[in-house]
Amino acid sequence: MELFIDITLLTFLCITALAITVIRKLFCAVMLAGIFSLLSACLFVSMDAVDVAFTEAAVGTGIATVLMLAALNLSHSREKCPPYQPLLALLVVCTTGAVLVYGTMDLPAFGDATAPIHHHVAPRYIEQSQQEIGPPNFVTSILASYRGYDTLAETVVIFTAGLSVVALLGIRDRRGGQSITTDRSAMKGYLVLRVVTKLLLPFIFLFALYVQFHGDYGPGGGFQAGVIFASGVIIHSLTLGRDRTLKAFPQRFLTILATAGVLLYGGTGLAAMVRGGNFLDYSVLGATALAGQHLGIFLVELGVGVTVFASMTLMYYAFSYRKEA
Amino acid sequence: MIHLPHLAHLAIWQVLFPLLAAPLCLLLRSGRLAWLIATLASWASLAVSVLLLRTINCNGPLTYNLGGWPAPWGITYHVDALSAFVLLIVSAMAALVMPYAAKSVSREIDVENHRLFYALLLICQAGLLGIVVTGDAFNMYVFLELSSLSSYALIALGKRRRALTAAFQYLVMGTIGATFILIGIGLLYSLTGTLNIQDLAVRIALIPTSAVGHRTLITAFAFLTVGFSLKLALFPLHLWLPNAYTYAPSVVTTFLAATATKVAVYMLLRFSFSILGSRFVFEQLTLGKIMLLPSLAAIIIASLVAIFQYDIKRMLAYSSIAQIGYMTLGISLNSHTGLMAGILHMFNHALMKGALFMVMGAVSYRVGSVYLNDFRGLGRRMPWTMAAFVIGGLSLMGVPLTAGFISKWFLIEAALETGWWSITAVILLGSLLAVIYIWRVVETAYFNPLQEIEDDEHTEAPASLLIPLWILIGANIYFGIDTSVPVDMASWAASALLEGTMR
Amino acid sequence: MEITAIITALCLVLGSLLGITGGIGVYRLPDFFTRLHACGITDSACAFLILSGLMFQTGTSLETVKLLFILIFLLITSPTSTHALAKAALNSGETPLMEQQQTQQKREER
Amino acid sequence: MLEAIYGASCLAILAVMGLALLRAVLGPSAFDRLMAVNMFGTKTVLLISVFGFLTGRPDFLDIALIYALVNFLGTIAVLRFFEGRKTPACYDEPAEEQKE
Amino acid sequence: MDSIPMNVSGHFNYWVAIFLMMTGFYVVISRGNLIKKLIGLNLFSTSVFILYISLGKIHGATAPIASETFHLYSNPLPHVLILTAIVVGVATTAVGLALTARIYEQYGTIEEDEIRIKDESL
Repeated sequence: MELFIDITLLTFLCITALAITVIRKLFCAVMLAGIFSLLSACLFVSMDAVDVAFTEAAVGTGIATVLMLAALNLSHSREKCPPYQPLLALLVVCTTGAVLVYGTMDLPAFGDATAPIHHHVAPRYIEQSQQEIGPPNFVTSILASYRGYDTLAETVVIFTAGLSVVALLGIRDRRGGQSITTDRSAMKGYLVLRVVTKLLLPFIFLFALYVQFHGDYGPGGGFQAGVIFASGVIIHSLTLGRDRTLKAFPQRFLTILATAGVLLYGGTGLAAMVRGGNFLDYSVLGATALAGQHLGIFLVELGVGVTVFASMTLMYYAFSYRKEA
Repeated sequence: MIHLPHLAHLAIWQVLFPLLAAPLCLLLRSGRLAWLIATLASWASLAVSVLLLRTINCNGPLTYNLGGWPAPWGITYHVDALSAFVLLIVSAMAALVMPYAAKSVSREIDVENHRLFYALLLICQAGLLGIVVTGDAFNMYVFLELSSLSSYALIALGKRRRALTAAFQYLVMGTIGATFILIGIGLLYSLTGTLNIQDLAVRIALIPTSAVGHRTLITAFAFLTVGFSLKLALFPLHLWLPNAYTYAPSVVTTFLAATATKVAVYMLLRFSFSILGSRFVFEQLTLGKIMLLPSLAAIIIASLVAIFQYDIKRMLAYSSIAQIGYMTLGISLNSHTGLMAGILHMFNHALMKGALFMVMGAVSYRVGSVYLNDFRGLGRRMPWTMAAFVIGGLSLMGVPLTAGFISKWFLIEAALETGWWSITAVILLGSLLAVIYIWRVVETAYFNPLQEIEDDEHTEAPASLLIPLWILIGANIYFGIDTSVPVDMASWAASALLEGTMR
Repeated sequence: MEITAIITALCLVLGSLLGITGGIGVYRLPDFFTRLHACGITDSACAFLILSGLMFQTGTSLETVKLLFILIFLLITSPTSTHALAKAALNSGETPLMEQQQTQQKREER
Repeated sequence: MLEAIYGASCLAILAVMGLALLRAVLGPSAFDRLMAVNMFGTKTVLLISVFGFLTGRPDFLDIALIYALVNFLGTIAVLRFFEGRKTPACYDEPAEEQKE
Repeated sequence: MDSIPMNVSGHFNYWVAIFLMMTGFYVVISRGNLIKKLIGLNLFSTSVFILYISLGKIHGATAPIASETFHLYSNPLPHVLILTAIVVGVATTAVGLALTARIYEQYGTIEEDEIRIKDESL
């Protein structure tokens, strides 16, 4: 049964990918890309990667699509016919693909439990992480502790993206004397949508908090929570007008928040050094190693969540304010 | 001297200084303060890298377990001779570029972006340092992306609109390269179940290989090589480089030209020697022969193209591609001398290209642009700047008593060892072509009549631009005369690499 | 077999059938508004049946609450988006097939 | 018994997803695609929920919840960014289509 | 369904992932539209993620979250790596889109060949 679902999803993915190559309307290509990432997220679930699916759905389908639409809104929405037949490209792609297929010949079969990948490093994570670190979600343990440094870099990556987008597009608060009610960006004609949004927003934020603090036990964690929080803010801005949102979450505040998140993560690592451990060694933070790990992971996830939320929202602001700037 | 808790943490401080200074830059209200923080952080980072080099000289390679988790399970930092050497190059360049940036950035970047600019520059530096210092393959990928992402934005901050398209082109090609690297790492991981570089080396050696070699291993290596070649702008994959270097702000060009490609070369060396082992790479996969042709083509074609450029920054960018050809040529000769020459050239090229691009920054600070015509009469107006250009140019050509000579010398020696006269001829031809393109600028600057009236605007560049520039020029001369330090380092790093272990 | 299992099975089967009906409708019907009606009506009903069917299997636990939240969320957002979609389509000049036919008829009568 | 029902539901939902995907690929108008995407999203939520029960781990319903949220966000975003634009952005232009 | 022999299903996942990757790669290098290129990059990297996750899957295993009823878990390490990679991917996309928006403002087009013509006409 699982195999069948797997194959069906892969087929759908192929159809979507081919449609994306053929279709000329960028608007539709973006929507199909959204479907593609939704489908791949389903595939991740069927291949047991629930955390990845969570992130892919929130990021690939949610944020990336919104950003693409916003960018499309700032430019053309139709692709020109390529002036030449891209035969060379086809050749390059076929060669690369052939090399890769050749490379998979010696790979262990899909789902093979005896593959080397499952036998060297991974078993320790599964067998000992609960004694060494605590959370039942192994992914959280690895992400925040065993490979916590990668996650610090990841946080800085998203922070950098936020900075870059702001540096490139700039955010100008044009509110000035204008009152909020004249904001044209609000979806005035959609009363139902506006009411529903107001109704749902508290629950979205609540859900974000749940994901943030429940990440130890189920799928989720700081990154996903940050994205959900940002989605909430984006929904708010889309329906109720961006000036109102900007008033609730000013740019300066978000910048400080993004910075604070990175510094919180780095600071947790430094605190471990002050207490005599290595960088990011949370064990020394608490009375016992487990308590220390717990505290460390909590702080670190909080830092990730805050930075991701602030950076994503800043990026969205930058795109949303560009048009009339 | 900065107070460090104890020497054991040196490796992590190397990256932490710039990485954590970057968010601090944003918190400050003024660009000046951000610059101060950035400069201090880069100097601290330089101090750390010097200390690291000394520590490794005395005690051998250094390992640092991040998060306290031992090697295959956690991420470790591993610093050996080669990485310490590259770390020194990167952090020294950053430490020189930061003071230089103060004036140049105020002229070239909008005021409201100053803080962001310094933050991005610091992140770029942290990314490059992180690549070099880490002992974990995936961590290397993450830091690679960190440095690339910030460099895309930095390039796009250039004044002209073509900076945007250049940055976009770099973004697309860089991301393709990074994805190839990701595929390569994934395949290696699937074969061994580990991501730690030393552990990878051990476990790959255990894989039973048939007569044709292990297919997955070969594919992984092919993808890694293509990915790194994209990042280091090896000849047919160099298309992103000229535009990116031409249209980026001067400071960014200086920093990236002196460091980014070197770090890509470092990654190539690390993967092919430390993980796969020189015997496998050269004897089974014949990397030497594969790399030889693009390297030679890069030296000749890129130098030829450079001769016909009127934008001098673009000319130097093409010259960079040619110089990268020298580095990969050294690697592809597959001998101790060749490898050493390649590593040495990384260092020397950073010195000379850093200096030359700093000259471009100084000229564009005073004149506004760096077309060949703008150089007319500059020999008299900006004597110090142009003198620096001449010396840097001599070093680029490989004239004796400059740093460039030393690496070319070893390169020729390595070529002679293999007995291929044609390679020697190509190296000499490359130098000859360098003479031509440098001479065009020198001729315009010194022998063409002055432009119209001499106004006050066009005088010597300010001291804050000249001092870092002349430090680099001094280094070019010093390391051309007293060669012992870099040559010893390079030789040590090369023998460590050839032994296939991370000593 | 337990009664809850039977209820679950019934709900799921019904829901799936409704879903397929909607899918066929979306694929086969002639114009946007007819397709939208196929999608809009079945979407909510199908989601309601399937999710409440699943709820019978979880007893009283966190999962029930989550399912309930998903259900409420879908029941609110799905009609909202359908409504907004129809409105946007109408605003931007898409005319329902029936209206087109009516105008055509009038033109013919004239 | 229930396993089979879960499996059958999964299949049915997959079939609907396939039909919606076809509609999204075929168009013809942007609103058709948008509707199809929206429907696709809802069905994904259901698929994930049922799949959780099929594999015996229903504790991953959070994912279904976020799919629902993201779906809503996507629809609003599309509407918002294209409400101002009249036909050109959203519709097939037959004349141009033929040119290609 | 598990009766399908292993050698058929053994590499199927990898190959489809490779096909998807190559579709994305093809879009990147053959299309001149900047946004289309970014969509292609997204496809490319998402398909690489699928390959990674396929490598980590074990038949009959469950998601790597400890539970009393299950004892065989899929490999969590690729999941962690891909989480990081997803973030990197979205960051790159965002920067690329910002560049695209700026390019459109400056050039009035996002087609590569038209941009080239406008640059040369200067």
